[in-house]
Amino acid sequence: MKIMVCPLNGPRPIMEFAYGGEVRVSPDPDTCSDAEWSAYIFNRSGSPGVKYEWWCHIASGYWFIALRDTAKDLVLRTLPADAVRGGLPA
Amino acid sequence: MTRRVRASAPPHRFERSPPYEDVAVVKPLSLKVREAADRFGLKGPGAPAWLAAQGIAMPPAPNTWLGPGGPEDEGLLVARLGSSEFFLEDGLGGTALRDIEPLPGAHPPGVYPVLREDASFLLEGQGALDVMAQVCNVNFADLDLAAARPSAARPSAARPIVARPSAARPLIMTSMIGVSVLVVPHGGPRDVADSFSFRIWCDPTFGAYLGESLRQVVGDCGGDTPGVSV
Amino acid sequence: MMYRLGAHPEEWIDRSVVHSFTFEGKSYQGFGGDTISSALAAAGVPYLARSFKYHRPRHILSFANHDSNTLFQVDGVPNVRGDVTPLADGMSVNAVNTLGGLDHDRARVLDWFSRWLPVGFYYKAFHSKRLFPMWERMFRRLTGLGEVQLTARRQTTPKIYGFCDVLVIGGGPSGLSAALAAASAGARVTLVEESARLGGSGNGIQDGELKTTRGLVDAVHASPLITVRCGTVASAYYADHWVALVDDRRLTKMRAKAVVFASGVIEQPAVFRNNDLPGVMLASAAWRLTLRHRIAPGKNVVMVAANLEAYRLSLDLNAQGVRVAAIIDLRAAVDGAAVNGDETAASATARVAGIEVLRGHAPYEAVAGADGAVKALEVVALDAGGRPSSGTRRRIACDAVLMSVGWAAAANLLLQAGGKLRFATELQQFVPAECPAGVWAAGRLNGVYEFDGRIADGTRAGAQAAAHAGFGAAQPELGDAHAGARAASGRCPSHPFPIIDHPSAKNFVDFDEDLQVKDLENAAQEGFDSTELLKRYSTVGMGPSQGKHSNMNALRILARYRGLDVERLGLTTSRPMYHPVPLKMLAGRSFNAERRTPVDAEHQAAGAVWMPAGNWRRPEYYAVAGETRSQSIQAEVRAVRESVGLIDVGTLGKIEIYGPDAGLFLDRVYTGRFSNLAVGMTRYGLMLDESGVIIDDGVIARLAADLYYFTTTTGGSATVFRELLRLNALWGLDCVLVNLTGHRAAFNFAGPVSRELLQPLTDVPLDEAHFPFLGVRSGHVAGVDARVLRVGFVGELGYEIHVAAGDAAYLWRALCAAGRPRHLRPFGVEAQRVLRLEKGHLIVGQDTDGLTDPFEANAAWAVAMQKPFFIGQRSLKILKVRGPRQILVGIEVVDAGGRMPKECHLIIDRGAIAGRVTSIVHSTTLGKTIGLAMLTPGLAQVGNEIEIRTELGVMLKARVVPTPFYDPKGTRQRAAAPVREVAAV
Amino acid sequence: MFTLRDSLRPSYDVVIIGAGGHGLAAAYYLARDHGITNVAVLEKGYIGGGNTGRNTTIIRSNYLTPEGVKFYDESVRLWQDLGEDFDLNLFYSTRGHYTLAHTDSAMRTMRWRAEVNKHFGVRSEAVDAAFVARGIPSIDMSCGGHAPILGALYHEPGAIARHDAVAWGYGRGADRRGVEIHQQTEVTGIRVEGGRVVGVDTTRGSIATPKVLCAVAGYTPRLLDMVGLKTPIYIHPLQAMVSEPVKPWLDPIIVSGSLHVYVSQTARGELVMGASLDPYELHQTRSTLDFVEGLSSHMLDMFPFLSDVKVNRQWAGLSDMTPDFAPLMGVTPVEGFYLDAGWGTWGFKATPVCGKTMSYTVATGRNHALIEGFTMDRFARYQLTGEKGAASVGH
Repeated sequence: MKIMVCPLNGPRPIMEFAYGGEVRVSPDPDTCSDAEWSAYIFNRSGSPGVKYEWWCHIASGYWFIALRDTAKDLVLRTLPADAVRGGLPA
Repeated sequence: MTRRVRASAPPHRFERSPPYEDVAVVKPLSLKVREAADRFGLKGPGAPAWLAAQGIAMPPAPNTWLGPGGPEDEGLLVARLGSSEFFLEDGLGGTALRDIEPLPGAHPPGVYPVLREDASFLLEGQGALDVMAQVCNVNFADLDLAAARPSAARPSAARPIVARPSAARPLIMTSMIGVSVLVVPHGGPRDVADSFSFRIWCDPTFGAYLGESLRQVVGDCGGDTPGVSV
Repeated sequence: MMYRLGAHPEEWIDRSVVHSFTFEGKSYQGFGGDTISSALAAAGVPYLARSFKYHRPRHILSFANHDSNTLFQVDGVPNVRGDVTPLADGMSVNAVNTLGGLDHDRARVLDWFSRWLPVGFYYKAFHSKRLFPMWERMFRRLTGLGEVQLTARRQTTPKIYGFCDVLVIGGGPSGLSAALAAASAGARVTLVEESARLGGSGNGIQDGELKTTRGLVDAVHASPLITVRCGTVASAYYADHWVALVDDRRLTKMRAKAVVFASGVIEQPAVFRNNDLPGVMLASAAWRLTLRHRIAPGKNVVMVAANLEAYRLSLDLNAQGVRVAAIIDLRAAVDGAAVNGDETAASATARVAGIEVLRGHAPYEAVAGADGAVKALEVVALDAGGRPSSGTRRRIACDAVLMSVGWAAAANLLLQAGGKLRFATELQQFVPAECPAGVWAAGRLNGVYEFDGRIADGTRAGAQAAAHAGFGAAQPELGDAHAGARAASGRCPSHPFPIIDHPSAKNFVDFDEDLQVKDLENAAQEGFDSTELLKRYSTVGMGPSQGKHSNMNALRILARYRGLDVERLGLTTSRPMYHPVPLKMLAGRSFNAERRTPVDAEHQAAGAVWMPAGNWRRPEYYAVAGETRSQSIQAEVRAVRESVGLIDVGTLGKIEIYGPDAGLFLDRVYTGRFSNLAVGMTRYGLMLDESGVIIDDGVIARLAADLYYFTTTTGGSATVFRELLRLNALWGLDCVLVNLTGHRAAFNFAGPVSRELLQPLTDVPLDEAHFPFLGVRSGHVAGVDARVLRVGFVGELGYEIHVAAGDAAYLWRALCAAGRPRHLRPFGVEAQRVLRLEKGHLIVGQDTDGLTDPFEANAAWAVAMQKPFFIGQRSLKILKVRGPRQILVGIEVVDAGGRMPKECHLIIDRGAIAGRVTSIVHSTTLGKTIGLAMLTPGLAQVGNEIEIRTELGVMLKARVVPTPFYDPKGTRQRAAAPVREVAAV
Repeated sequence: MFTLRDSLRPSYDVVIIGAGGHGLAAAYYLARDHGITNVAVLEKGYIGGGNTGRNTTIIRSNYLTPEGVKFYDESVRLWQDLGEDFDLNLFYSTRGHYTLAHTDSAMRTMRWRAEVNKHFGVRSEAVDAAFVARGIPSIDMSCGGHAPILGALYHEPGAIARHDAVAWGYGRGADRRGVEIHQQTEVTGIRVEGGRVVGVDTTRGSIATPKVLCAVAGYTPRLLDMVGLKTPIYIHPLQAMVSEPVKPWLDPIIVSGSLHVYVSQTARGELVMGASLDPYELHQTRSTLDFVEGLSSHMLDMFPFLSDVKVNRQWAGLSDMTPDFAPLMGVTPVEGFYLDAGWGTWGFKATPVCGKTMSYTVATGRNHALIEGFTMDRFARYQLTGEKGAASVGH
């Protein structure tokens, strides 16, 4: 089983975590068009790549961000959730 | 304020653990249900300051705990679950927490009490590590429990509320046969597998399931499970 | 015919222990340490099984867990491998896949028909749509191997997690030295060996090698850092060095920091006509039989050779008193590379020992005797092109033919780990080209054949693995470490093409699937000419042995057909399992987490009939002697409507949210507004996802300026709480969430007399003025800290009482006692469904589906669109324009003539689907059948007549009616409470 | 069976990307029904090497939405004649299909599906526990005591077939009609000019073509990137495993949503077993241990007597997932670029009808009536086709 390094709990088997999907930045709901909004709601970047993702360590209820290569299934790094508060990390 | 009336024991509560013994002697494998006098959690930015105000030392880092040496030493345990999240438990007969638990609604600002009605078990003795290996994917033998090695000294009434902060030890929040648990391992030295013992907490509504499942495993390993339900 | 040799100090059997067993009904005996196959071989049984397709007689081939041709039914267990399964006293052993027993197998006629059964035959025949079912019944009688016993009981095995620094797979010379090297660096090592003892090929013939190997074995056993696990198969490699180890008891899920593969090589058969006859076996099988079980392959043996091992074994057998009539060496007489010093010496010695050595010859055809076993080998000289010459053939009488023509790397797990192989032409073997981080290969798997070289290679790999795991100094990367060792040998252990064509075929490549050379050539010729396509079309390598003795030769045949080299074509993907693993080992104890509320025992005592709700169990209703199910449910309903009832609603999600921003947080996650909720009041909340679909609902209570307490649906509790935690982490508002679902119990104490019964138990004033409808109060009930919510889910005066789990049982009993004089009934989920439906309350997930929005659910009243933001708000603006596709309405069945529609029966309008019934009950309170239905907007107006179609096609009339059905004004639950408090704005 | 071709022609009328069942079926019907034979099918691996050869070969039409039921019902009709069309035995075997219900909410969904199925003439029925016990006498109705079976959706036409043979049959049929199948040929780019497709770049050179059909389940997003289209499709692995051959004892196909199991027994006597999707996005067909552990445990819940039956092999495929569990098919905003994607876990059973409808759509440039509920613009219109209810682990 994959090992994921949780910023709070350290390295754990990936079965201890829940996947929360890719970190996606919403357009401004007040100014965006219906088309922009529905694209945000439904469309995904489905191709393999290095993506910021939401992961939750279930036992501690701790949410964090993992930078993962979805082609190789390599977790490149993990960081606390506040890293994505203002959008994606630089 | 009135304390809650403990009018009846819920299904997961059983007789208390036997008195403290020197664990240098390897004990037979056993699973027991633990009782506590008081048990509650704290969350919120004000929690650390509040602990200090109560004269309770704070574990230096998340996933560490402070408390007495032995697993059966029913003293005050202070566990740090996050940057500002804590779990406190006082053993049977303990008085450290009496009347200091803040009440929801009457809580100091930034200090948020958390009701903890956990089911709690003590797994100890020869082969405890093997039992854990059958239910939990964490390598406890690899943890540095040096500080957690029980002292042979009997707890005395004069003992300070908690052990010295320098004696902080690791705790583990993990998944055990499908249930989220909090585990406080005791033991070591690293090479003496038989000297391990574990305090385990879980959501009370999973208590019957976890207790029964552990009972089967411990039973198959030739252990004793006094009072753990069928 | 095989037979037992005299005792020998190295033997693995215990002649003092005798096991009696039966095979195909006849009685036999074997020794302790025997396997099923070795015991039968020692008893001189001419053949042990029938092959999968042609039902040809088969005997031992590999004696190394690849003998999937000799699978047995043992004491009811199917597909038992006789070559490795220890014999036990009293075993009842039978052959699998025969029609009428091994000797009289009626299906053996298939062997005669086989010429008309070319590869892909089944694809080409029997495909008449009309006739296939008949053919299929026939296939299904013939197909399969062993038989499962439908009466067998479930067995559980204790799975275990394991941890080590370095895992070494393979207990031969290179594995032993790898383990020692890693341990000497301080690493904790687990050494896994498939057979019963360490030593592998080092337990060999050459005294020097044997002595050295024994030294290594002793050192390994002596090392405190090395855990030895014999009789254990490394079945599969998974991500991050997680290896499934399977022994006869259990699965160990071993997590290593580094892995050394010293899994060696698998001997490959020569392919010639009738190479599957009993008595024709791999030389290594004969070696194992002789050395471990003291069984001679025959009295008069012919060796088919292409490497030095053949000569060594021949000499050794000779020394054991087994006559080796001849060595048939596929390699030409003049072949510098192939015949180096020691081989010339070896063949010279062989000749001295009276063994005839025929170089440049090949087996042309094995000849069967009356008992079906081999009685002679016809040999032929090879021409310059390595093909059988037209010259005269010679028949050499023999009762066993041993094949020592080459090897294939046991690289399955290395490949699963992501290792890459290249084909080393000088060895005619695939060898590791690159290994992923933390993985090393050593020994013959690595292409190193010289004994000393293997030990050096193991030491290197072990040290490197230990260094990777953090023990000892990192070794200098030796690059292609084994090249040196290989070069030193200057000999090739494997023949490039040990395959001899024969006009009448029966030269088998895959023994599991009965595939001959021509089958593979035909498949390639039909266009299935890549390794993967060839495998799928011909099924080569798809049998139980997974191609361990067939893939390499199939690849050579395909390469010859395509005129490409073997490497270009490459191997098929390697998948777990290495050897098949029983379901029970993988299943283990099969834990299934179950939740129980703190009053589970009270329910049981009260006669609860359980129903599953997620991983909870809940009382569906409480059985009472002398009542039918529906009578009990009706009585429970009546108690609530007329007096008082009590239900455990503890499975609801229960969450606290603290902090200055708590109200703002709730405003964002629910459609309603909660920042303006008065302390001491509650309000219904609807939760949407971003696309505007309803995902949850609940009641939100405000306990203090900075403290709310709210519920979620039973099914949603875990996922909703987790999502709220994520949103809190994302938004970073100044609030904290606490999940109390398991730590608090909750009961609904409801009915017209609930207030008068509860008041004496509590210090909370319950009168209308102090505690209005939808209010929440903290206080004590029966002396227990409690939160009391005055809610109306069931439509009567009622109080939801939330207490600590530890106090729940006590409180439950206290409430039951208080209600007894007024005939309180505990009520279950069924009664609650009736009660809530009479009130027209929807259940998320039953009355809504995965696409239902608030407009469709008729819940727009609970949406505060003018709030600055809430999840789903933006999508609702789009959905409002799109308009509802269906609308949830109340319905009332008219003149059903006693017939009752069911939930999910369809509403039909002019022959088209116009909706479905989502909830329906017969309300004794109202004396009518009522329900909720999703209807197309055109039909949703109150008063409309609709038709419901039952599963039998009967049309039932119903009418759209307003909800609630019961007490529309809500006076019973609400009394003097402010009338629109329920509205969210 | 297949003609080997050394080189690509400079141009084709239609280029189909993906020589799996779907792509080859589309090629077959383009040639057979529409007389379009100047077609190249490009495959980066080998014929049927993707999900066509990795699925668990279940064929059924017991879906939830009218769009789904009509579509898959037509597929089942086509399936039954394929063997004779191809002159090739697909081992198409009607065995009956049980979707077990362990909760009353599951039972409601089964009834919903049954009623919708029957409305469109599909033979499905919500049956009770006694019916299940009669139909699957060997099953443990309590499922190990923790998931008692309350009933099921019984779907009589449920069938299995030899998956590889389907690709071979369509491939051979297309090949005989002049379609060129190029294996080991990977598409590296799709050339779009002025909003319309003009050509395809491959590892074996460039091709000019006005029409491209994308039929590469599991790899769809990578192709869509080449033409700049955004869709909801995301990729999760789906795993499966197979046992050693044992004498046939299980006739029907069994699916349990609560236990995450589906199982059938092949003509070779192997038990083919699957479970639910892997929990996170991954573009890799690696195997996991937790998958075989969980599946084995639940298999024994249903069939405790299989304790000693051995798992021979496990593998995985990559699934195109969509928010409403319905596919994405038909014309796209890029003229000449046609999509056959978003199959989730149901692509195999749809193979013939996809070939039929997509060949029509490619030939005429208009969406076939059967796929109008599956067009990619439905999301922008918030007009989803809610097939989720048919999911459970329904395969």
